[in-house]
Amino acid sequence: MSAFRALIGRDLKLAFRAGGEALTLVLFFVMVAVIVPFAIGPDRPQLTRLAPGIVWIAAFLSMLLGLDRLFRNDDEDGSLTLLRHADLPLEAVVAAKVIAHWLVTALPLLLATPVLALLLSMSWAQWGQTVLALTIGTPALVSFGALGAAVTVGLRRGGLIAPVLILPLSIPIMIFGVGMMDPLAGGGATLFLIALSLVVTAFSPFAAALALRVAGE
Amino acid sequence: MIGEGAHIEFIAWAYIGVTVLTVALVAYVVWDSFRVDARLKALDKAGIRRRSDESKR
Amino acid sequence: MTLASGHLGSLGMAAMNQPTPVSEAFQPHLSVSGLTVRRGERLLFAELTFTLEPGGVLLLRGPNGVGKSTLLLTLAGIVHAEAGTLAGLERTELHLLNYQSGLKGRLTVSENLKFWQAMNGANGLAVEAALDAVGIGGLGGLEAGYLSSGQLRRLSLARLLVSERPVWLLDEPSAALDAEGETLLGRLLDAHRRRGGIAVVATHHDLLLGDKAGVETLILGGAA
Amino acid sequence: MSVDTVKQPNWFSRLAHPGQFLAWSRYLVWPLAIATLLSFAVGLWFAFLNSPEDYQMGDMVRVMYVHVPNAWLSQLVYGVMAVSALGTLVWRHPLADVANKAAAPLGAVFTALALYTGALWGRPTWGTFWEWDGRMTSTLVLLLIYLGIIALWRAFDDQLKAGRIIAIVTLVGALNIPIIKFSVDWWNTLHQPASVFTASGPKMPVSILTPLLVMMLAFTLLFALLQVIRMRTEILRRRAETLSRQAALQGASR
Repeated sequence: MSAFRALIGRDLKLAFRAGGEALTLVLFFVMVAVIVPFAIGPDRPQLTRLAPGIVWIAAFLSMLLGLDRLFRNDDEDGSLTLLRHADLPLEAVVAAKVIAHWLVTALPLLLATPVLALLLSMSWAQWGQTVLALTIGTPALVSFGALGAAVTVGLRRGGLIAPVLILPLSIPIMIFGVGMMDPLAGGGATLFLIALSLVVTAFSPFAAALALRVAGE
Repeated sequence: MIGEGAHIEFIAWAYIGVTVLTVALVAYVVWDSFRVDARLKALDKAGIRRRSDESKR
Repeated sequence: MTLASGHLGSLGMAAMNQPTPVSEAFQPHLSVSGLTVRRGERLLFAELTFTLEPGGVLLLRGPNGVGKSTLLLTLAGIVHAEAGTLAGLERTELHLLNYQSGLKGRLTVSENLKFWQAMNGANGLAVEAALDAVGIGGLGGLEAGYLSSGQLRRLSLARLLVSERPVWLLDEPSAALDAEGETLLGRLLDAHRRRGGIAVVATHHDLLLGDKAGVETLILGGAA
Repeated sequence: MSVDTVKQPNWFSRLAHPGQFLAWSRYLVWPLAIATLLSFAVGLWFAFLNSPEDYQMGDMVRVMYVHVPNAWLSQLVYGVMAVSALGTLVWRHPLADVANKAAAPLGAVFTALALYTGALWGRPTWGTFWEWDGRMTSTLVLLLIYLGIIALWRAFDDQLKAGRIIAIVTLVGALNIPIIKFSVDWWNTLHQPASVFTASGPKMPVSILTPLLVMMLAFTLLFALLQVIRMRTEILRRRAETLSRQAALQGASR
């Protein structure tokens, strides 16, 4: 267990020292929301209506942007090979890295949502639900991301292909995440999203570890 | 029998599109196959062949 | 070079002469039989067989591109062997040291070492003691990015000391080391063998080992 | 080079060995081609000349004869890819990743055709080319998955490694497709009252069912034919690449 914590700790330390990558992601997240009103007009009721979808799209894009750093650095400096001999199985290594990645890339987005709520004239209730939906859904997004990053870790152009692979798979997360805001079907969507997120988060370290093993060969 | 229905153009376009794309797919597959054959033949002519080649030409 | 140059044929090897009496720290028996590894369609080696007793060292020699690193990666369980059995090579029983250091430039020297100690098990030297042992004792607080490549290599060696494991797989361990570093490497290997440890070392340099008993050499691609 | 020394334990792995596959599949190509052509001829004759209009869909039923087979193939091909992915991962079978690579573009084309004919069917029926209907939408997502897999195949240099990694992606996709289908259906019912696409079922009259089944057979045979040719091509391509690499290596050491 201490090895698990040490790995998370190292990744967090590296993220903080690497010169604010997390901040850049937050900035991108906010910028997407800033740009939307220019595209669809500043009509406040319309913005309110579209806000949950906009926030989800912004979160989606930010997650994709940060994906490449998940395994690539560790692959390039050989850490990934050496981690194969750690006391932890590779699946646990992947799980630890996914948790660290969530803390670095998804948690800051959650903290930045009030800004988006303000810009898109969301109500407090709507904001609360968005935060809840993102909290449930982002672990699944990061897990799919880990899979995409693991599959493309050996590719120079991997940063481009991983999003293309992940996006179709992530559609259900988007559907249920935004569906949670629906006054009629919100309850069902919440349950589906929780179930989906649990399954994906539990399953993806195994698939990603398998992909990393193959990529290491 | 096919009649002079109101939607004849949609039916026509459906079959034309399917035919064009299918024929293009078949053509691509066959062309690819010939290309690889030619490449193997060229290698063979250059004296490069598998030692345990079961298909003797 | 012919295509079959990587082909080794059958090669039986056992440590014939007993190495120096060993303490009972660990008693690994590494045994490899019928190992066949292919890279793509290219056969690197076929039916490779050898065993190593506690305290034994196997030196891998041969020209570049012959598969020394691949053999080490196969022993490390990273490259898949097409055939053959590997015994005594548990994932958590071995250390791999190759040209990739697994060290992070933005972490300090001792942070790096502490991390690998946490990952591989803290059953060896303490971090400070290990840094002293490889001769970079004063540098613990420095970011690893500022180390020279020789110092980085010493830090990598320290990784092997903080977590004790019976099998060392070393790929060109003396690369970037100065003369004093090579002596140090020999001393570390000797100490490792005295505790009963085993090492497989791919190298072009002669290792400065105190005791040559139990040292075997395997020449790959010798047919060329 | 002592290539084929590994013992072949049973008839299946003997038949499925790439060299053996090349030998016996050669005799499959022409019979399959002829059977494909014949069934297309029969199917088209039925479709245009020997089938009535549907009492609901009118002449538009004739679009179904090309739409349904492609929709069926879009899923069958993914099934073939998923099975070969298992073959790659579980048995490390050398033919399995060849099968996956050969099938991916075929599946993408059939899926695109299913969408195209679906859109042409939808224009007179729904009044629009594209409806975010559950079936259309999940077929579109399937097309995206196919395209992603093709992109991944093209990105790798080492085709053996690619085969195993893409097998993982294929299987994850296979597990996800039902979830995507379910979520899209759910989303669809959320946004519109009821699905329009409930016609065509087992209650179809024989006069429509016959051409439909013949056309499905014809397209399936076409897929089988193209799959065999592509697998042969892929094996030969890998052989050619190995040979030229070996030649380069020999040239370097001379």
